[in-house]
Amino acid sequence: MNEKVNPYKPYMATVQEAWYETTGDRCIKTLKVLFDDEEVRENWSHLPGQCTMIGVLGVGESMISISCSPTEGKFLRFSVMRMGKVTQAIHQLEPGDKLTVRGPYGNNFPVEEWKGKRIVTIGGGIGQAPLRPIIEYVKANRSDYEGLTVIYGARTSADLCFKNELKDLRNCDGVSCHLSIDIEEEGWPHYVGFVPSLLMEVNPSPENTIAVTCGPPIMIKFVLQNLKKLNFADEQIYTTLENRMKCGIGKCGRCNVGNLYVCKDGPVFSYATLKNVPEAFA
Amino acid sequence: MSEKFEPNIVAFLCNWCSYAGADLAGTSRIQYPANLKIIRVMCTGRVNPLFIVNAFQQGADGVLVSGCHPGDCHYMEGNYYARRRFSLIRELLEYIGIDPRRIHMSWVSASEGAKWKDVVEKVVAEAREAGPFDQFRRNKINW
Amino acid sequence: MNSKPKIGVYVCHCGINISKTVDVDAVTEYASQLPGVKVARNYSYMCSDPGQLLIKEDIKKQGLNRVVVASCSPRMHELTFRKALAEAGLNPYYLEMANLREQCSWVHADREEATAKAKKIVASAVAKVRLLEPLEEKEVEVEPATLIIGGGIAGIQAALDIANAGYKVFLVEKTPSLGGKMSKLDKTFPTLDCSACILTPKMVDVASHPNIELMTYSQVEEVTGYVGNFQVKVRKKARFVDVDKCTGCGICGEECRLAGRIPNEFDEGMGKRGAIYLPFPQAVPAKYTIDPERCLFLTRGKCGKSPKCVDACPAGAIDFEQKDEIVEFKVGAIIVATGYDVFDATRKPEYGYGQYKNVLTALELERLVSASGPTGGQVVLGEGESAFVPKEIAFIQCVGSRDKSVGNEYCSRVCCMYTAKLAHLVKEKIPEANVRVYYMDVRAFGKGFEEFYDRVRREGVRYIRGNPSEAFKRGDKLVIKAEDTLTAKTLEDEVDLVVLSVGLEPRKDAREIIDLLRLSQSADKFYLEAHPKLAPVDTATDGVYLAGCAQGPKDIPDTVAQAKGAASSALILLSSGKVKVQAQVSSVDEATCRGCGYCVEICPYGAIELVTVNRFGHKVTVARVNEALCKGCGACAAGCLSGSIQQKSFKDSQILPQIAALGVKQ
Amino acid sequence: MESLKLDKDKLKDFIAALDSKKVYAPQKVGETIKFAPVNGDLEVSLDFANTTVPPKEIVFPQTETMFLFEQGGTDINLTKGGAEKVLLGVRPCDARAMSVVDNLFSWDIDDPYYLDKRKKITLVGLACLEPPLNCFCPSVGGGPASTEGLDILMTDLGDAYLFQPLTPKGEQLCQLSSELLQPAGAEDNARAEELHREAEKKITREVDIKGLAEGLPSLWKSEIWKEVAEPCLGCGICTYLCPTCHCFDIQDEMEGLDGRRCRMWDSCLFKEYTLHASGHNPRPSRRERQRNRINHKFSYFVDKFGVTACVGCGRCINLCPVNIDIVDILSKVKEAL
Amino acid sequence: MVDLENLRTIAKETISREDVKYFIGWREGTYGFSVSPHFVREPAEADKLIFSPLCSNNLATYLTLAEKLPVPRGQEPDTRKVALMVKGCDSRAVVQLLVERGIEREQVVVIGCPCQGVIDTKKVEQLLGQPENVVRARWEKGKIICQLPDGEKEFIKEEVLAQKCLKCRYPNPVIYDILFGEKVEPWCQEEDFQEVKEIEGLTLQERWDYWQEKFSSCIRCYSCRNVCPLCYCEDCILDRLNPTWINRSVNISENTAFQLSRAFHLAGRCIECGECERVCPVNIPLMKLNKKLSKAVKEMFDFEPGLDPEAKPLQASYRPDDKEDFIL
Ligand SMILES: Cc1cc2nc3c(=O)[nH]c(=O)nc-3n(C[C@H](O)[C@H](O)[C@H](O)COP(=O)(O)OP(=O)(O)OC[C@H]3O[C@@H](n4cnc5c(N)ncnc54)[C@H](O)[C@@H]3O)c2cc1C
Ligand SMILES: Cc1cc2nc3c(=O)[nH]c(=O)nc-3n(C[C@H](O)[C@H](O)[C@H](O)COP(=O)(O)OP(=O)(O)OC[C@H]3O[C@@H](n4cnc5c(N)ncnc54)[C@H](O)[C@@H]3O)c2cc1C
Ligand code: SF4
Ligand code: SF4
Ligand code: SF4
Ligand code: SF4
Ligand code: SF4
Ligand code: SF4
Repeated sequence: MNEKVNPYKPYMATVQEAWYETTGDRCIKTLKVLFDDEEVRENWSHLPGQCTMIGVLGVGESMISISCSPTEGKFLRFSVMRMGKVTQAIHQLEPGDKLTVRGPYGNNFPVEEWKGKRIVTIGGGIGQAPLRPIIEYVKANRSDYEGLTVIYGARTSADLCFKNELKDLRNCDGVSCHLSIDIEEEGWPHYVGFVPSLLMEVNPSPENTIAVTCGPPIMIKFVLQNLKKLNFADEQIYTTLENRMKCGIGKCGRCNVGNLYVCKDGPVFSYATLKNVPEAFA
Repeated sequence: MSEKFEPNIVAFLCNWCSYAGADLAGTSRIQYPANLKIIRVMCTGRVNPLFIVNAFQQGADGVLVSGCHPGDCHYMEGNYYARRRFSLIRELLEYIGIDPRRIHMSWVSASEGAKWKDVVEKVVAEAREAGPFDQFRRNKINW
Repeated sequence: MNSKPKIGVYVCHCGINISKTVDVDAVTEYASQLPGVKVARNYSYMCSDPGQLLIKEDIKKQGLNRVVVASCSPRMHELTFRKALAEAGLNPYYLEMANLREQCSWVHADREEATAKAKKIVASAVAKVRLLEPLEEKEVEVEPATLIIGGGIAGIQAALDIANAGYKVFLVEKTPSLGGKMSKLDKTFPTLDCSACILTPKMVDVASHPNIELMTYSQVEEVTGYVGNFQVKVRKKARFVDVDKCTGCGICGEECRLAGRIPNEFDEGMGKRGAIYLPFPQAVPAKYTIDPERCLFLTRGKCGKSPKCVDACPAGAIDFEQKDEIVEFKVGAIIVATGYDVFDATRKPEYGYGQYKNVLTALELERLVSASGPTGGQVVLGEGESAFVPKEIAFIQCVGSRDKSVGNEYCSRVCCMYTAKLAHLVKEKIPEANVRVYYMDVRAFGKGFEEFYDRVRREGVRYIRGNPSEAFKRGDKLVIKAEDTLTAKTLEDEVDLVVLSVGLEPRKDAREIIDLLRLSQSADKFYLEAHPKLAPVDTATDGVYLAGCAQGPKDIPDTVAQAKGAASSALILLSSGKVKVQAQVSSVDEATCRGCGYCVEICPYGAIELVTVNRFGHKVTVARVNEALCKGCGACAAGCLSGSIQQKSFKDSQILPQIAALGVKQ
Repeated sequence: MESLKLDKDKLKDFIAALDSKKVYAPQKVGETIKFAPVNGDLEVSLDFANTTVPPKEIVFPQTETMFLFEQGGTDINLTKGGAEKVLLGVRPCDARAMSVVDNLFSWDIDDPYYLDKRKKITLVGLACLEPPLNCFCPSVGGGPASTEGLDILMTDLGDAYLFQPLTPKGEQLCQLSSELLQPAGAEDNARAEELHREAEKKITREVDIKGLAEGLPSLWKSEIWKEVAEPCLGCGICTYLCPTCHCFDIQDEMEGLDGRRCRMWDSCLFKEYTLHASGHNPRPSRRERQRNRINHKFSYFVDKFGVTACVGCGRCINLCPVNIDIVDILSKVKEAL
Repeated sequence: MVDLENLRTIAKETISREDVKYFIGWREGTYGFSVSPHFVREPAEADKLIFSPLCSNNLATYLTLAEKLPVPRGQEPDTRKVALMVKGCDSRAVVQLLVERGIEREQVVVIGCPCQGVIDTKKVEQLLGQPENVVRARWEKGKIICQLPDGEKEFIKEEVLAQKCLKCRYPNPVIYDILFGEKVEPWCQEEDFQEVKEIEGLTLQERWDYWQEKFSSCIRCYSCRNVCPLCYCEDCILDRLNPTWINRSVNISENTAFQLSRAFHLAGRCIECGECERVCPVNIPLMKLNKKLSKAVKEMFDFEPGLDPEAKPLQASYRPDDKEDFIL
């Protein structure tokens, strides 16, 4: 067997930096990692929206979105919510520790196609992770896009990811950022309520705009409804799906929604595609 | 095999009687074979019979569960439950062909350091007679 | 929170106790290779201050978050090291001990084998410690009261001490009077002071102490709850005498139709009493009691025309309607001072006790020599015509002690001395008597004991080393057959009186207390202390302490000393006001629990109940643990088929890796 | 290459002549019939109806180690490829199933584990002259003498087997034992064809699957799924033992410090299959799972690869403990369309 | 004779009750001897119900099998009763479920069906081959009559009855709300555990070899567990990965551990309906394991599960004088 072509064989990588974005039971930790092998590092390329299987030998692998844009440098960033066995092990990693990475998998947000347009990202909770690369990409190629609107919410202010970066966003030209939390908190200057309502509040115009949303299934459902109310066309709406997956390369079976494999045909889907798949919003 | 076979025995001891008894054997400097390794639980009642199955799968050649004499359980009844569970798993294991000389239970009180030695010697001797038990081991990871 | 395990492994030399047989360097080296181990060290005495400091420093400087101490038994030092962890700011339950001393170096001589085993023990501890979770030690309030069971000298002393410290005491005595065995003794060795003279004032103090609630002729029926919060139920048996009215005048006793017809327990059956009686003149409380098994009125429903006692009592205290009374109260601590039984000499039939009148037990002789005894202190045998004063008197020691054949391997500790005492007293009363003592060894270890023994010998008491094989009757005389092991001569010794120095035994009703308080017994069947040296008054049940002969044979000074020890242990608990409850309790994963209730059935403490919860809109039944009641035995965890209930620090997920570590062949 | 003939009593010699390769044939192992290596002294018989465990397990083992590693290590040691194998007596449906599954394991990214074994395997088929009761291969594009996926098709002519080499691999195999194989006559071929036709006629179960691929999604909300799923135990026999089912799980297993990553069969009828770590399950009940099973086989797979992921072997019907009958389901679906 | 009309009437009446969700019985299968569980929600569906010697399935499984899907906010779960038909052995499962609180008594309407034994289709197929068309069968005068395409065939019970039925001591339901049909005279008084004794008679090595061969075929589909009415854990330890009791990989060691664990979990609980053995696709004689434990439980603790809804579960009780001759 030719070792090079075995798609199940991961690359070894090392954690460079690691920090907690949020606290609590289902806390989120961000890892900045670098491949051990120079060659892999050089040959690696990904686009916003793509994912990798990251893992810890002896524990297993999890599909995790790459939460950085290729424009940021030769490293990878992952923001991982602690859910179960594997993510728990990932959370235990500290700078210098090894993890395995294979990928990149899946399609990407067509950020190149979107050039010339305004982008609205609508995120909830850990769902901001796959959206972050878009933001970074647009920031890096600011002149190519008409503008960027970031809408992001979480249960409490402590559950918001990338807080400092979001603050900095306000200083960028043509970029607006709207934050929300679900429950009232002392000293919170921004919106209180659910993300779909914040979206209505922000009321982005569909004109020459692409809306991208990612978050818990229930949030996505209402965001989509509201986008339709705001007259976004199906083709203007993008989202990502997360289904359980094992192989990441369209073999193991479990991630399908209807006849689509999330790992290959997704995770990025336009609403135009998804609305015909009954299982997608089951 | 040229080397003498040394059985590997996993023992589950309750904190109050048998573990204390084994400690007493220690303080009394009573010598016994080193084949047996102890896992301390608070009460034999804690010993899930599937621990025994698991121990064999992990590579034990023999298993011992030891606790307080009936009526002396620190928690009153734990050893009674343990005894009932043990008797069932023992029957089952023997039925599928696992040598009963590998599966033991004993009552050793905190004051029976000497008895502890006897128990260990017996358990080790019987497991030695029964020979190595590799047939049930978890699949080796072969390089 | 869920940080990467950084384990420190500390291998102790224990002087040379461990390092002599276990290659501690090799074990340390091995441990350092185990997954998750950041630091592995060895040190001469881990439990010493510098040893503990080593751990604390590493926790602080190296960021350790788990600790394995490979030293002695966790039963010895687990608390020590938990404390060290806590002092360094780490949760104390992140500790696992590997027992390399009691269960390895001390029991194996072969260095190679012991080292190999030590490695496995350490590997198993490391496998477990990695998965341990921080536990919270909760505290509960302590009820500022103590229950003392048994009103012998031990119970009396403990009660007085605690009461004097200002805490409430409930003293429960089974018989109608306080006093226990000591009240039966005449004089006490080695000082020969009068037993009653020193005991009676104490008994009176107890009865009148405002902090002591004395319940004689009573029995503890039920104890539930846990340290600091015991719920006690006591049955006060009906005396059929209203104690508030009874003045103790004794007229009823004299008038009773059965007066002088019932053997008196207090006089070991040698004296007689009536069905209504006071056990002995100095009894406390000085209240009469009707023996329900003998009283004609109570057994047959009729006592002449009308019960004589009723007619006689000037205070009108007799009350045949009286019923047992149940009283309930809460206490924080319990002291068990239930004393002992003397050995039943009929179990050594070769000495003819029970068969020949002239064979007595020492306790019977105590009553005979006592001025308050059945003979008013005269040592006379037989009654009326045949009464005579014995001249040839032999004591046989170690009857029922140090004797495998009756199952008592222990020494009763008091017999040598009370024999000497009684020999002396007999000599005092019958100066012409020839007194000899058959003995195996004379153990005169206490303060003033050897001197006393010397004195008695000087007084002419002959000591013959040899254990008589039998005593039989020949004519009027008793013949003792023995071998003098010093001269290797067999001899037959004709005597008038044989006194058996019976040993001390656990009480026949010891089981009652075991079941009540979940105590254990040691090999000699006396109640087991938590540790023979370091916790001699504590028991395995938190908040329950031992005093006096209930724990093992001892003389009065030792009894009193221990009673004071038990009292102080109880006082420590009471005065601290709070007690930590078990942290290693069970808890239920409500998401997987199927509500079968197996655990509820299993839990010996009734700590689990089934509750209804909402699971995605459905009402489902699941188990829930009351942590204050859970004692952390884990019986529930092994019985739960779906593994939904787990005992903290002994979870399946923590034990299975231990098994794996032990299974792997090296 | 022309057809050949092998005297039945020479079967053993024929197998012996293939020495270098491992020959697998249906055998009774315990109480089960499955493909197992032909061991020298074992009496070979091809008289079994189809095996309980399909030969897919030879190319797609139930548990397969993918690579080995050491805890804390950085070396990943891929498992070595397997040996060449010959499967003797494969039924045409099972052979077709392999070519169906080939699609999956080679689309977009090749699956090296499967393909390595697949390439090293020669399939010697045996036409089903007495098709068992629940076969419906013709309905799904096969037949009792279908040659798809086979390297050689054997037909039992009574005293001899007719060998029809179908691929270069098959021809090569025949050459290995050329002295045992006689050229077949025209009448032998004709007889075989006759037998094949007769066999096909013996198949009684059928279902018309035309239009299913497009139609099935429209029945998304149909009550059929509830009806199917209600008695279903969710046991997964129907998928584990289906020759075309190919889902797998990946797990790491440790023994001391040694670890392996392996994959093992999985089934879309298990609740854990799609269960998210959050507890959310996109297919929360057996209804959705059965719906996925049928849709996957008869619609999604067709969309993606142009073939139905069912070859009509009837195993799922035979083995389902509660008589969930795929032909019956399809007929109901058809009716509802 | 089984009065199907009566059965269907009972079913219709039951299903018409407001407090009944559905009625579970049996219907004819799609081929040969097959039979399928039948869920009746509408009175019309009741006409498909049958009760015959082919009705092997223990329907009590369905009491706990239905998924409890999240109830949308504002809605109430359907907590109406489930009516189900039970044979003697099945009824013991209901009792045991009551003991283990798998169900509440008021959640079920038990239609007790005295049973004269069901057919082991493997046995009858061996005698007859597998017929294409649906076969009907009935009890008649202590015999079993199969209605085959080419006429009727009569069997004496011993030829075709399932093993579990040959030794059945409880052909009459031990619990029911409605009794369908007449009680039958039990034909077996005492379980002699013959098959178990045969294995016990082998040497250790022979036993080991015997079971290893059987266990090696196991494909770990867990059908035996899924079909078991008493395996209703929300999250079975055999599936669980944290902690892992049984590795997912299928090999002889894991298979053996799996088999032992499953059998042990059913000690003192297995009511011997034989479903696990019936469904096993690779024909592992699982009942010989279960029976061994039944025997042990009977001999050591004089206990039989599934007879008394008030009984204490065997594994959650003890007697101070439990046998302990094995203690060192
Ligand atoms: C395309 C994609 C992108 C994702 N991106 C992120 C991300 O950026 N950050 C993040 O925190 N999470 C992300 N997830 C979810 C993440 O994969 C799961 O939370 C994680 O696998 C849980 O695994 P576990 O082992 O900790 O839980 P366990 O329950 O112990 O895992 C069991 C198995 O189920 C799989 N699994 C469980 N839940 C999910 C799920 N929701 N989705 C997919 N697989 C699952 C795991 O791979 C694992 O093998 C993404 C998932 C997908 C499909
Ligand atoms: C013959 C003889 C001579 C001795 N001479 C001496 C001597 O000279 N000097 C000396 O130091 N020692 C002597 N001893 C030893 C001495 O008797 C003991 O040391 C002492 O009595 C121990 O006291 P105690 O309180 O522990 O037990 P006990 O005196 O036995 O008191 C126990 C009390 O608890 C009560 N009780 C028991 N069970 C219960 C229950 N369940 N509920 C309520 N109450 C209960 C009993 O009724 C009794 O009143 C002698 C012993 C004997 C046998
Ligand atoms: S035994 Fe286990 S499943 Fe049963 S009620 Fe207790 S915790 Fe729940
Ligand atoms: S651990 Fe023991 S005391 Fe605690 S709940 Fe379980 S059975 Fe009861
Ligand atoms: S075999 Fe039958 S019961 Fe089992 S999962 Fe398949 S359809 Fe359901
Ligand atoms: S779905 Fe059923 S009939 Fe079709 S190939 Fe699979 S097992 Fe055979
Ligand atoms: S049904 Fe048979 S094959 Fe399936 S897991 Fe059970 S024993 Fe194994
Ligand atoms: S095998 Fe055990 S854990 Fe699994 S479902 Fe059955 S009883 Fe529950």
